[in-house]
Amino acid sequence: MEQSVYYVGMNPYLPILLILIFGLALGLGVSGVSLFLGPKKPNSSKLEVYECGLPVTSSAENRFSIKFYLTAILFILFDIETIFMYLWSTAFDYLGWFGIVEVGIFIATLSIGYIYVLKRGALRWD
Amino acid sequence: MIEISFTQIISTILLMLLGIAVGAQVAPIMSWVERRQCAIIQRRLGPNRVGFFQFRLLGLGQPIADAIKLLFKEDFVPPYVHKAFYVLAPVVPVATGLAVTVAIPWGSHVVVNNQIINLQAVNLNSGFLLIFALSSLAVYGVTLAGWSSNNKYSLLGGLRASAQMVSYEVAMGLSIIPLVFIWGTLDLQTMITKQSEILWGFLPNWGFIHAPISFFVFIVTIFAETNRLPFDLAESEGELVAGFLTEYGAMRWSLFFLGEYSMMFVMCVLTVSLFFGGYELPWLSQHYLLEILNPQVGEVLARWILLPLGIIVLLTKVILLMWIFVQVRFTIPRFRYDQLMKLGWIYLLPIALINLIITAIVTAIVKFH
Amino acid sequence: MPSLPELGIYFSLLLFITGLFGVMFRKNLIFMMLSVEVMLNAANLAFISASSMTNTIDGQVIMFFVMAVAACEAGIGLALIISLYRAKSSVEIDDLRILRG
Amino acid sequence: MITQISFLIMGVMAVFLSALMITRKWPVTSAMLLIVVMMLIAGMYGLLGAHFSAVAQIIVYAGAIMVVFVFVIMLLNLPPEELRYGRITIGELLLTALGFIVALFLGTKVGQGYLISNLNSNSLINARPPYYPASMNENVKNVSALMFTDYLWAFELISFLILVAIVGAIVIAKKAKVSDAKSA
Repeated sequence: MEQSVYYVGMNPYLPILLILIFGLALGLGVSGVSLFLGPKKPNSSKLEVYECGLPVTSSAENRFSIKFYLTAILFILFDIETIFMYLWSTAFDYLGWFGIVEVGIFIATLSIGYIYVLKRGALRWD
Repeated sequence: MIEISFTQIISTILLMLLGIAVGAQVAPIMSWVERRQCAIIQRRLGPNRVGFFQFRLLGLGQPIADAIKLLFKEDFVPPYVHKAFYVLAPVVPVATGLAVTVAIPWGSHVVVNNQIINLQAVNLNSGFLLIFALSSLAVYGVTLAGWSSNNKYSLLGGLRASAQMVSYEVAMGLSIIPLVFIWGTLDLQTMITKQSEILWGFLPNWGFIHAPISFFVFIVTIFAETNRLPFDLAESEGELVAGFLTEYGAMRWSLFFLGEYSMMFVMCVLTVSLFFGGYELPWLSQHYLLEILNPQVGEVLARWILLPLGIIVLLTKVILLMWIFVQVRFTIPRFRYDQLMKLGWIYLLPIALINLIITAIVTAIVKFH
Repeated sequence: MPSLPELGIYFSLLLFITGLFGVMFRKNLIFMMLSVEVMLNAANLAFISASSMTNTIDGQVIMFFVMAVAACEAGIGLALIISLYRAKSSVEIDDLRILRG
Repeated sequence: MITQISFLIMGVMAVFLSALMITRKWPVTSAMLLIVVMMLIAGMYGLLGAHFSAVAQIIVYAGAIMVVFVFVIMLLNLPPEELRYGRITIGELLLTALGFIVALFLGTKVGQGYLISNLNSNSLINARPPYYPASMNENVKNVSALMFTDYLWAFELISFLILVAIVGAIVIAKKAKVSDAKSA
């Protein structure tokens, strides 16, 4: 007898939501407990910025390098490529050779961009 | 006809709690394992004093003693930090580290009052991509910690660590794609049942045999993703005075490591499930064992016997892999930052792409002719 | 109780309006970029609700293209903001008055 | 019933947090609020049956685009912007009113009727209604089967778009460095 009744558990996304909230509670609760239990003896040297003993020279953020930003933007663009590849890989059997040629063109175009990145030395960190 | 069955709900909650319990236990046990392992390599003893009453227990009491000590240390919030984000930063790795444990495939399925209970807390249609999604969120814990401590060292450490985690995520994503079209699904459990067959007569049909290059690329990216040595430049003493963790004190400091170890554990489970046949014994597949047990014991009880066996097999494989993690930590020196970024972008990414194209063509030839 | 996809369309409408107000009433370029991201997300939500409502999956396919466009736009937009910040050391729109007539 | 209630909660939270995000002073606070909004929207996609888009939304939006925003905010160390809601010009008011009306038209029943009537649903494989458990309906396979056959040209054009974005980002970033040398 084909099982006409289809048993459905709770929504698959609920455990993730519950654990994220549990993580929040654990994180705040534990640091709260240690705040409550720990001794409170602030003294001036403890409250200064930690510069391994050197006097604090200037505020934290004034000079920066463009490299961090460039890595992050190239990460997005190659991440989009990864997502489209995952999409193709699940329907690999259905699409067959046609899909391979199609994604081949996709990869070729993006590797031109990647070669340009190498040539311009955008990711050289020295 | 759709019916809400409470056995399914209770079993999902139980699996979720199992995931959290195992994920949260990894941090203390691994801290003990690492100190013992480091000691053995350097021909000394490592923690073996702390135990309960007069039993030494090989120093297994050490992590518990550390946890209590961390709780009682003075935990103060320095005045110059951005308070809201300083307190919130450790929550991100803990939440993502524990949330990832829902995707662990503990076994295939069990029958409870004639309903099939899937032994994976969350069985999404997008399969193991949930692990990548949550691990890509872990970057914010590092960035927030670095920025909110308002200190030159921690800001630079935080930016460096997040740039490193970000750039290795691309290679991680690309390296797994060959496996998806070899097995044809994103779902870990169907992958594992396919890996339990026999390949060419004697070999177990493991993913490692089908795509060895993507295994090596994936292992390297896992080291970088969880900031493990030789990639833990952001927290290294020599470089940036403990990097983004400079301003963090007792319990908040250890919360970062709780999340990091739990993420490392789940990444090891993922590697084992993708490449080494998860909860299946190499030659004794659960299907074969079921055929033996079925006549004696009946299908329902047989599956209940196979459940602990599957979990033990999975955990032994993961413990072996984590032992390699710790062994690598104490043998390979730390990378310089530009070498690290060059390895991520200029070496791993092309290898992953070329490996993907070759495997695509080979699988197409095998599958379609 | 309206069906799920219909609720989705109402929420995408509200999100779009919030994003629109964000773009209109903020002077800082970064905030405007964030609000544009909210508007793009609202458009994506409308696509997915429509695909769920008509039980087809064209909406979900279009959503990936919108996501790719949003990613490129965010990247290039922030590149411009950085070079603007270097030139004028401020990201307020009122300071961009060089080309005014 | 539970999915409807949780969808409602997620939607209300998303709208409230994005409204909160617009009125913040510190840019980092609004970036973090936006990350939470994007995760809530990913949850809404999941409830609507689009499981792969939910994961893709978290990986691309919350995990990649927002990283660039957070990097730029932290690198530039932007000061908190005092909320000077300047005088609203007549043009802005009219524009808002127009935008509001158009959005309302789309949202109402008439709009939806218009939306559905000319949607040609010739897609190859229909998705199951969302309340089936995720593993039952082959959502990811349907989406990619449709994308690589019907929407083939859009997919190829996306690769050119990304190529343009790569070249553009590097050229602009390099120019920012050069101008830095001049002004230093």
